[in-house]
Amino acid sequence: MSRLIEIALGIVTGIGGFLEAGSLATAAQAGAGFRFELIWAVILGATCLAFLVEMCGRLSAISKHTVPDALRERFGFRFFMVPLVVMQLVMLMVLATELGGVALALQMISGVSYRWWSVPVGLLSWALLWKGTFGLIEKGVSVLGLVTLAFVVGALHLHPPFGEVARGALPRLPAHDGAQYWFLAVSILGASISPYLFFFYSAGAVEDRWDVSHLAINRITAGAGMGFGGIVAVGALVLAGMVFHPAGIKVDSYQQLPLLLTSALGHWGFVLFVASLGIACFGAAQEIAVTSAYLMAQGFGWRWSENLPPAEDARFSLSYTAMTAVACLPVLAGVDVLKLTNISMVVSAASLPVVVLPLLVIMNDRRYLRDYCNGWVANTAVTAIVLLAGVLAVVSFPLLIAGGG
Amino acid sequence: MRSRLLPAPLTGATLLIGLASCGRPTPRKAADARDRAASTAASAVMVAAAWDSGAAPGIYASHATGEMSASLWKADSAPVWSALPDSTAAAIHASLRVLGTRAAKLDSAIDQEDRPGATRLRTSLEQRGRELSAIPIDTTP
Amino acid sequence: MTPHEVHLELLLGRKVHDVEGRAVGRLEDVAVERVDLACEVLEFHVGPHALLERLSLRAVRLFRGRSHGVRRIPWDRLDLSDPRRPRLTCRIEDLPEHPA
Amino acid sequence: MRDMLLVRDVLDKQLVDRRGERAGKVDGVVLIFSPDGPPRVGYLEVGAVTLARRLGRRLGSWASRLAHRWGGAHTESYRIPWNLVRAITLEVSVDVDVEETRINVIEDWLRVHVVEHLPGGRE
Repeated sequence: MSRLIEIALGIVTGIGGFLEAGSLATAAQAGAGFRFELIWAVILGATCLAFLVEMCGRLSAISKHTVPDALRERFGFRFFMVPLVVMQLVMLMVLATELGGVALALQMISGVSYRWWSVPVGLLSWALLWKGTFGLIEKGVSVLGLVTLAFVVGALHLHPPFGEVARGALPRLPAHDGAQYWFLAVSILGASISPYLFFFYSAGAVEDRWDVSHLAINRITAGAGMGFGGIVAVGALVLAGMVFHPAGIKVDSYQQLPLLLTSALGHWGFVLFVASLGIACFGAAQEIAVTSAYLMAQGFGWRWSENLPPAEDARFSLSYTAMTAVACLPVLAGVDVLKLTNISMVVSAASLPVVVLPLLVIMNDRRYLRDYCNGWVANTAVTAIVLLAGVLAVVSFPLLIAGGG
Repeated sequence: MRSRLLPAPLTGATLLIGLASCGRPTPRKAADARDRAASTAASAVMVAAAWDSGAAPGIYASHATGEMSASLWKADSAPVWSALPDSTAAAIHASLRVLGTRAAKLDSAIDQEDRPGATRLRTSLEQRGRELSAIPIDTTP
Repeated sequence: MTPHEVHLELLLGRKVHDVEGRAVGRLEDVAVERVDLACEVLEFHVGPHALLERLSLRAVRLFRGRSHGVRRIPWDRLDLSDPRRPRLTCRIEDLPEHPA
Repeated sequence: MRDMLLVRDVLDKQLVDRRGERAGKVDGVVLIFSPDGPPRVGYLEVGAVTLARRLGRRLGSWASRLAHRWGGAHTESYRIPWNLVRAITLEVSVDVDVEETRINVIEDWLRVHVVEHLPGGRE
């Protein structure tokens, strides 16, 4: 019985935790620019994420070690500095966009500029981490995150042409604006396969004291959670394809996004949109802040747990404190949140090989995984997708400039 | 392990800096900018419609249209139009100024709950936006 | 030679040369044996295969049989009096192929 | 036990103290060379100065100077003699109590000087 609840909660966490500022914005841009043509990228990203998240859970359940632990232990300190520095920078950018997302949601209902919301939002997020536990962050915020299912409801409400939507699930070459097309494809991959989720998930498995008996749960929650989560992003993409594309609207501001749901669901659409944006980004902000602390603590061997009072893991607690404080600054300075989102997603995709390729080495190490090492299918598929995302991302930096974002 | 390979983001950043220095206005970019401005005008129309139907609250709608008007004004002063023939550039500038003004007026109409006024401005904004995207730009080099 | 300390973590990745100045490879690992409460160095592992061995990459075993291409240097054949320049006390050819 | 490798099995591994507390990673391993017999493993080192030295000599000496000015001998890397090593699995268990060492000197300083001054930090 308790296992069933655990599975249900895991799936809910996957669904509720999938959508955040990056996946919402990139899905909306893709739908507005290319109607349903880029659905395949969302599906590819969600599939790859499911594989990777399953691996991280398996690593922690079997070895009781997290991904950063293993990166440091297996590759040594000098190598570890590379993913450490790269990931902290990526997470800082993504954290700023998430805080910006919450602040924008508050601006939409209050009329007070998002800049001034950055500090209260940062403080609230910090206070919840400071006083809360891992379960509160993982489960609590994710359950509320189910509100993002509104995008699926909205999409269904508009009666999309299902044949055309299904055709979008198959990759094909763009008919126009090739640069923009590939740029969005990379952004979607970067937004779906967020590297911070690997660290968060593997730390979670250790926080929740997983063991071999959790492998089945791990597989189900990774597959179903990320799968259903991907459907939320597809919902947002389909909505944009139906609302923005025919009107010739390109998404270049978060202010346009509530129109996705008001067109489908009227006043409730507006309420649900603001709630989705606010809650999803807030949840992601908490996960990213705590993950940045996990990465430090596990890489340097400090005592860590989100379940301990801050006095018992001072370095860990101060890590997420500092991270949240620094991430507030760009928002407070009034940075264009959507531009920051787009850049972060491409940088995130570019950083994938730095983390995922070493992770694959570890996933084949019998010292860590005993008889539960990766099979060749998982190895090949994930290597291919990650290299593809990495190469596309590096190529798309010029597109970012040429296409103006 | 000694990693001598430049990490991917670093390579990307180098490329980024290298490419940022060669961003000169071209007709292609001007056409993109024209489409973006038309898209902004269409968005303002949609926001106003959502407000009028009661779907979107006034606070949001006025803030959003205000921002969109500012972005239209900003587009008017962008250097990208210098790549176009003078007559085309003049037509676009004129169109952008009208759009910017109408969007700003739409913002205050929403602020003052002036529904008939907002509807009039919306219709005109929609029409002017369509006119903007119809201005021909020759992108063949 | 008086007793002196060498930091293993700083030896890592240093190029080893033999008495004639020829490169042997990079130092990647140190095989030890625990004797009661002490721990004695047996041999130094050098070269790209030693790196793969250290990362537990199974490819090593796939490509070369059991005693793969790790170059092993018995502890008494490596002069570490200058840890930045590890030197063999013999020629490469004189290293035992399969140390006991 | 023939197949123990210092880098693969000891360096950079998680240190766990007598009570099972995480006590840092093995940041350095000190080998002692003596005129008679093979070299032996002398100590495991834990500390930021050791880590900084691994990134480069200049960074190492800079970190060492900084540490001395800041906390004197307290901030030097802590050495655990090899004979206190109990078990080596994926982790290295040592027979010390981390609270009796200065491994956590930065942790403790931050707790007393920062965390306890923040609301809700004193529990």
